[in-house]
Amino acid sequence: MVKLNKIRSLSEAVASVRDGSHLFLSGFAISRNAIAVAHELIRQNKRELTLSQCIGAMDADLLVGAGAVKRYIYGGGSLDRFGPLWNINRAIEQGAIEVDEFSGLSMALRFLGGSLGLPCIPIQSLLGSDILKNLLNKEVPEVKVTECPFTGEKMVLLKTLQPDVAFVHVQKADCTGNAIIQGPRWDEDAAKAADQIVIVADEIIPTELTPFLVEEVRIPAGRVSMVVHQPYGAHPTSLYGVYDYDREHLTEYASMARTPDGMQEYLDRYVRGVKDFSAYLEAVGGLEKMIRIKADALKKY
Amino acid sequence: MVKLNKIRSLSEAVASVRDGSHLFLSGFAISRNAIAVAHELIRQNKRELTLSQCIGAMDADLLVGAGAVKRYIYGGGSLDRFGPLWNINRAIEQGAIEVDEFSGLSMALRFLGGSLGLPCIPIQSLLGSDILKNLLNKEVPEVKVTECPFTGEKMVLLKTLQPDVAFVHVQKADCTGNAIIQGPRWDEDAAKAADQIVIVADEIIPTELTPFLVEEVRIPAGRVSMVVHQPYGAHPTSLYGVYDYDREHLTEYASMARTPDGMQEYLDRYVRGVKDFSAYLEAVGGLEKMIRIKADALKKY
Amino acid sequence: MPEANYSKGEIMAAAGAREIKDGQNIVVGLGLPQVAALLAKNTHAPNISMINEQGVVGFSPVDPAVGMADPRMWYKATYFNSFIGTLGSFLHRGKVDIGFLGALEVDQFGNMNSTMVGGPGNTIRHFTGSGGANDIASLAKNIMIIMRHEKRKLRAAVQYITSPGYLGEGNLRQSTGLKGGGPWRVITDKAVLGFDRARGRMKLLSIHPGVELDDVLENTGFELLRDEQLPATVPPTAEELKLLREVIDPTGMYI
Amino acid sequence: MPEANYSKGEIMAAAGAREIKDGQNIVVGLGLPQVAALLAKNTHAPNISMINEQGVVGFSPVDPAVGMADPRMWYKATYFNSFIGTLGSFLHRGKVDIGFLGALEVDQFGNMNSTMVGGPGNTIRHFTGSGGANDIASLAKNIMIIMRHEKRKLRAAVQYITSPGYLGEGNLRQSTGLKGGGPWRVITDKAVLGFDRARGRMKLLSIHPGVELDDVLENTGFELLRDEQLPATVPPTAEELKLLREVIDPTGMYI
Repeated sequence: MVKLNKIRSLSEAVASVRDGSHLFLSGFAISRNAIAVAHELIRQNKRELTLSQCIGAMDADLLVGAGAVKRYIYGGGSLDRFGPLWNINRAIEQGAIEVDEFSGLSMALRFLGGSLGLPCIPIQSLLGSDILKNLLNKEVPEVKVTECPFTGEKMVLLKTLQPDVAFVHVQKADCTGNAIIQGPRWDEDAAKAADQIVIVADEIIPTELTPFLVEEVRIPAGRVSMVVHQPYGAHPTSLYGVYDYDREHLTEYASMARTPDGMQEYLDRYVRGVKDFSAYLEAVGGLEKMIRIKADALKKY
Repeated sequence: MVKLNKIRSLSEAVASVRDGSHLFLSGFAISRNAIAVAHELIRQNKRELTLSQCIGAMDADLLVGAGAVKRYIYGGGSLDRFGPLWNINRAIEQGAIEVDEFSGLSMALRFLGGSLGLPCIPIQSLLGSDILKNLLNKEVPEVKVTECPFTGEKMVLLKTLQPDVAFVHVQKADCTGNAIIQGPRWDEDAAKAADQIVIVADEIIPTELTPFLVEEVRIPAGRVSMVVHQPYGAHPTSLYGVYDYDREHLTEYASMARTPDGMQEYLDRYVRGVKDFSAYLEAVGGLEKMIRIKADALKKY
Repeated sequence: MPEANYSKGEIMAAAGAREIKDGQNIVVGLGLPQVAALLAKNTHAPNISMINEQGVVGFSPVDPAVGMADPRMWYKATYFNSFIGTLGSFLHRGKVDIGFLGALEVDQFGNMNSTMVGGPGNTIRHFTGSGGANDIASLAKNIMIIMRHEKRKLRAAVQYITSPGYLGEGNLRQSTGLKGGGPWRVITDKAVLGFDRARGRMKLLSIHPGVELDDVLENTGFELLRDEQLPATVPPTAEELKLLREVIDPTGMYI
Repeated sequence: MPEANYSKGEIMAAAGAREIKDGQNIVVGLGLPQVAALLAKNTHAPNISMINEQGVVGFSPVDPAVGMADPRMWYKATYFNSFIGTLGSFLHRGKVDIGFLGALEVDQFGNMNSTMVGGPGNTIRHFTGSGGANDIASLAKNIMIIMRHEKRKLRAAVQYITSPGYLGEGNLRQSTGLKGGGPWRVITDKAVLGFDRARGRMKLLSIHPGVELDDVLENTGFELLRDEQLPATVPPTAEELKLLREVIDPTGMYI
C-alpha cells in the first residue's frame, strides 16, 4: 500500500512560511529546540514573525536576535545556567518587539485550548499579579477577569492560541508524519494547536515500525503536513536519548549574544555565513563533536 | 530507599467508598472495565452512588442493575454488538435513576477540565440538539449557552466534573501507583479529575522497572491513593495486550440482563452468590478459560 | 432488470468509498462505515487517517470486530490517545473531513436520532445515546450516513435530535453556532442521497441499478429534492468486489 | 561564636528538607530547592514525588544539572508529560503540597519578582519572567522560597509582582480569588522565615547558629513580625552533611 510521503527538505519546508506568520518552535530553554529551522528562517530572511512558546528558548532567541520577530508571546524563559535569553530581554528592554508575557501554565492552557479548537479557556493563576495587570492594559485584550457561572469562583478567561505553523523537533518520525517524542513533551499541545504541523525528525523510521512504537507516538500523521529529516537539528540544545547539549557551543553563544555586535557576529559566523545546516554542523565541530555529545544509552544524555 | 507501598486488597479499597459517593469506573463498552470493583461494590452493598463515564460500559450496567446507583452522568454507550446497556436503558425508561446524558466529547472535556482544576470549560458541539435542551431544562444547571467574549462565537460552557474516587483498571502498575495503560486511554483524564485514584492492576511491576517503561506510564504515583492487584479484574471485558473479551460470558450477560429477573439471577450466580472475585473467575471457567482468552503477542487480543 | 451480481451491502460500501478523497481524516464506526473506508484505503485513498473516537488512529484491522471497543478494531494502530486526542485535537480542532454516522432515524434536514423512540402508551424506549455522534455531527466538515432505506427511519422529523443536521430549512445550522459543514451524504440500500446545503434539505443524487424511483420515494417519509435527470449509482467494480470479499470482509460480517 | 562546620548552603538545604513531609508532591527547581528535596527524600521522606514543571515527575538525578531543561534533572523519571501533566493535573488540580520558588525580590507579603528591575534613568532590566512561578505561587498549598538574605532582595515592596504572595495585609489574597495557600517559608542564609497567614505578613521563625538578630533585621528591607523567644535553626546533622557532600551534591555545585 502506498503511503503518503510528506518528506520535504528543510529549505522547502521553511520556504512555505509567509512573512508575518505566527510560528511555534519546539524549544524549551536548552532542550529539543528547532535550531535548524530557526537558522533556515534566518537564511531565508523571513520577517515580521509572531512567535509563541510556553517557555522561551534558544530557537526564539536566535530569531529575535536576527530581527525576524515582530511579536513574541511567551511565559518567561532562559538558557538555564548558560544565561538569560539575551536577545529577547534586550528587545523587551528597548521596546524593539511587541511582547505578550504570560506564565508557563497560562501559555500551556492557551495552547491546549487551541489544540482542541476551543475559543477560550479559564485559569485561576495570574490573578493579583502584574503579569495580569500588564495584559489587561493592552489594547487587544486576550484575557478577561470573570467569574465561573456555576461556582462563582474568580477566574481569568484566556483567548486560546492557534499558530499558523508549528515546527517540532522530535527524535523519530515516519514519512507519513507519525512523530515520536521521548522525554517530557512541553510542546505537544502547542503543536496540535497549530494549523499546520511540520515535524523535523533526527531519524526517519519505516512506517512498518510505527505500530510497534505506537505508545511513544505523540503527534499523529493525520495532523502533520510535512516531515523534514534533519539529523542533529536541535544542536546545540539536547535531544533526550540521542545527544546531549553542547556545553562548549552554548557557552560561546551565551557569551556572544550578550551584546548586539556579538550577536551579529554569531549570526554571520554560524547562520548567515554558512550554506546550510550541514555546514553549521561542520563549523561547530563536525563528526568528532557529534560523537562526543552522543547520549549514553542508560542515562539518555 | 523505602518506597511507599500503596497496595491494598480489593475489599479494603472498596470499603473506603462511602455511600452516596461520586465514582468513576474505567470501562468503555466491553473494554478495560473495572469489573472486579463493580462486583465488590455490589457485595459490600454500597448505595446511592453517582457514576460518571464518557461512554457507558458493563461495569456501570452491573451497578445500575444491582440498584446501587442513584445518578448516572454519561455520554451514551452499549455493549457493542453484544447488545445495549440493558439495565441502564431500563432504569432510564422507568425513571428509576437520575440521568444526565451528554455526548462523548462533552463528557471528555468535563473530565479534562476537572483534571486541571478548572471550574468550567467550553465546547461547541451540543448546540441545537435535544441533548442540550434536556440539560437546560434541569433544575441544577451544569451547562450554559453563552458567547466567547473574544470571538463572539456561540459556545456551551460546561461545569467540570471531579469524582470523589476513580477506579481504573490497568495492565501494569508499581506499588507506589505509577500506572501503565496500553492502547487507547479514554479514562486517563477522568481518573486525574477524581480526588482519589485507586489503580487496579492486572500485574504489579517492581519500582526498579518503572523508569524503563516511563513512556507508557499514564497516571503518576503522586496522584494515586491506593493500588489493588487483581489479575483478570476486567473479565469478561478485554484488557488490551493481556486478554481478549470473553465472548461466551458477555453473550450470557447480555441475555440475562435483558430482563430484571434475569439480571437478579445473574447477580446471584456471579456476584452476590460468590465469596470474592477469585470465586467468580472459577465460576466463569477458571484457568482453562483464562488460557483460552489470553491475548496474542502481536495482535494484542 | 438483470439480477445484480453484488449485494446491497457491497454497493453501499462501494458508493461510500468513492466519496472519500486521499489524505482525508475520517472518523469511522463499526460495520459498513469501516468497510467503506477500508475499501477506499485499499483503492484510491491509501493515505486516509481512520479515527476511532475513543482514542485510536491509523488502524488496519484484519479480523472482524464486534464494535469500537473491540481490540480487533485497533490492530496496527499508529496512535493511541483519548477522546481528547481524537474528538478534541482532530474533530473540535476542525481537522475531520468526513464523519461517518449511523442513526435510528434521520429526517429531511439530516437531523439524527440515536437516543430514544416512543413506545406503546406514553412509554419511551431508550437506546445508545450520542457517544461521539453529536460531536461529530456538530463539528466534522462532512457527515456521511449509511443506513437502510425505510420510511420509519427516513422521517419528516426525528423524535429526538441526538445529532444535529441542518436543524430546519435555511441557515438555522449556522445561526445556531455549529461549526462543522453538516450532513453531506446518506447512502442507503436504494440510493445515494445528498443535501442542498444552502436550503438544508435532503436531495436524491443517484438510484442504485435495479431500483425504481417510486420505490425510493415511497420508502422515504418526506419529499426529497431531486433534479430532473437522475443518474444510476455506479455499481462496484470487479476489483472492488474482490477486495470486499477476499480482503476486507471475508466472513461477510458486514456486507 | 564557634566556626560552624557546615556551609550556608548546607544549613539552608537541611532547613528546607525538614519542612518536607513524606508522601508530599513537591514542585522543585534547580539548585538548593532540588538539593533540599533530595535530602528529604534520602532521609525522612523517601516517598515524595518531585515534579519538574515542563512535564517530568519522580526523577532521581545523579549528575549535577544546569537547569530544568537539562536531561540530568530527568534521570530515572517515572512519568513524562507536559506542563498540562504537571502544572495542570497536579498543581491547578490542587495536588501540590509544596512549591519551591526563587526570585530576584521578595516583599513583606511574600510577593515575588522574577521579571524586571529598574535600571539607571527610566530603563528597565528584563529577566527570566514567570515560567511556572506565577502558577505555582497562585496554586500550591505552600510556597517555600530559598534565597540569599539581602536588603535589596527582601524589600518592603517588590518592583513587579510576577508571583503573588499575600498581595497585602489581611485577606487580600483570598478575595483576589487565589486558591493556593500562599507563601509559607523563606529560607535564607541567615534565618528561617515564615508567615502570619491570617495577616499575610512575613515572620522570623528561627535564626541560624552564629547569626545575630541585628544582622537579620538590618539585612531585611521591612519590619519582620517575630515572637519574643526566637529559637536557633537546628544545624545539619552529621548524617545530613554526609549525604549532601557524598551523595546529593558531591561536586559542590549548589551548596
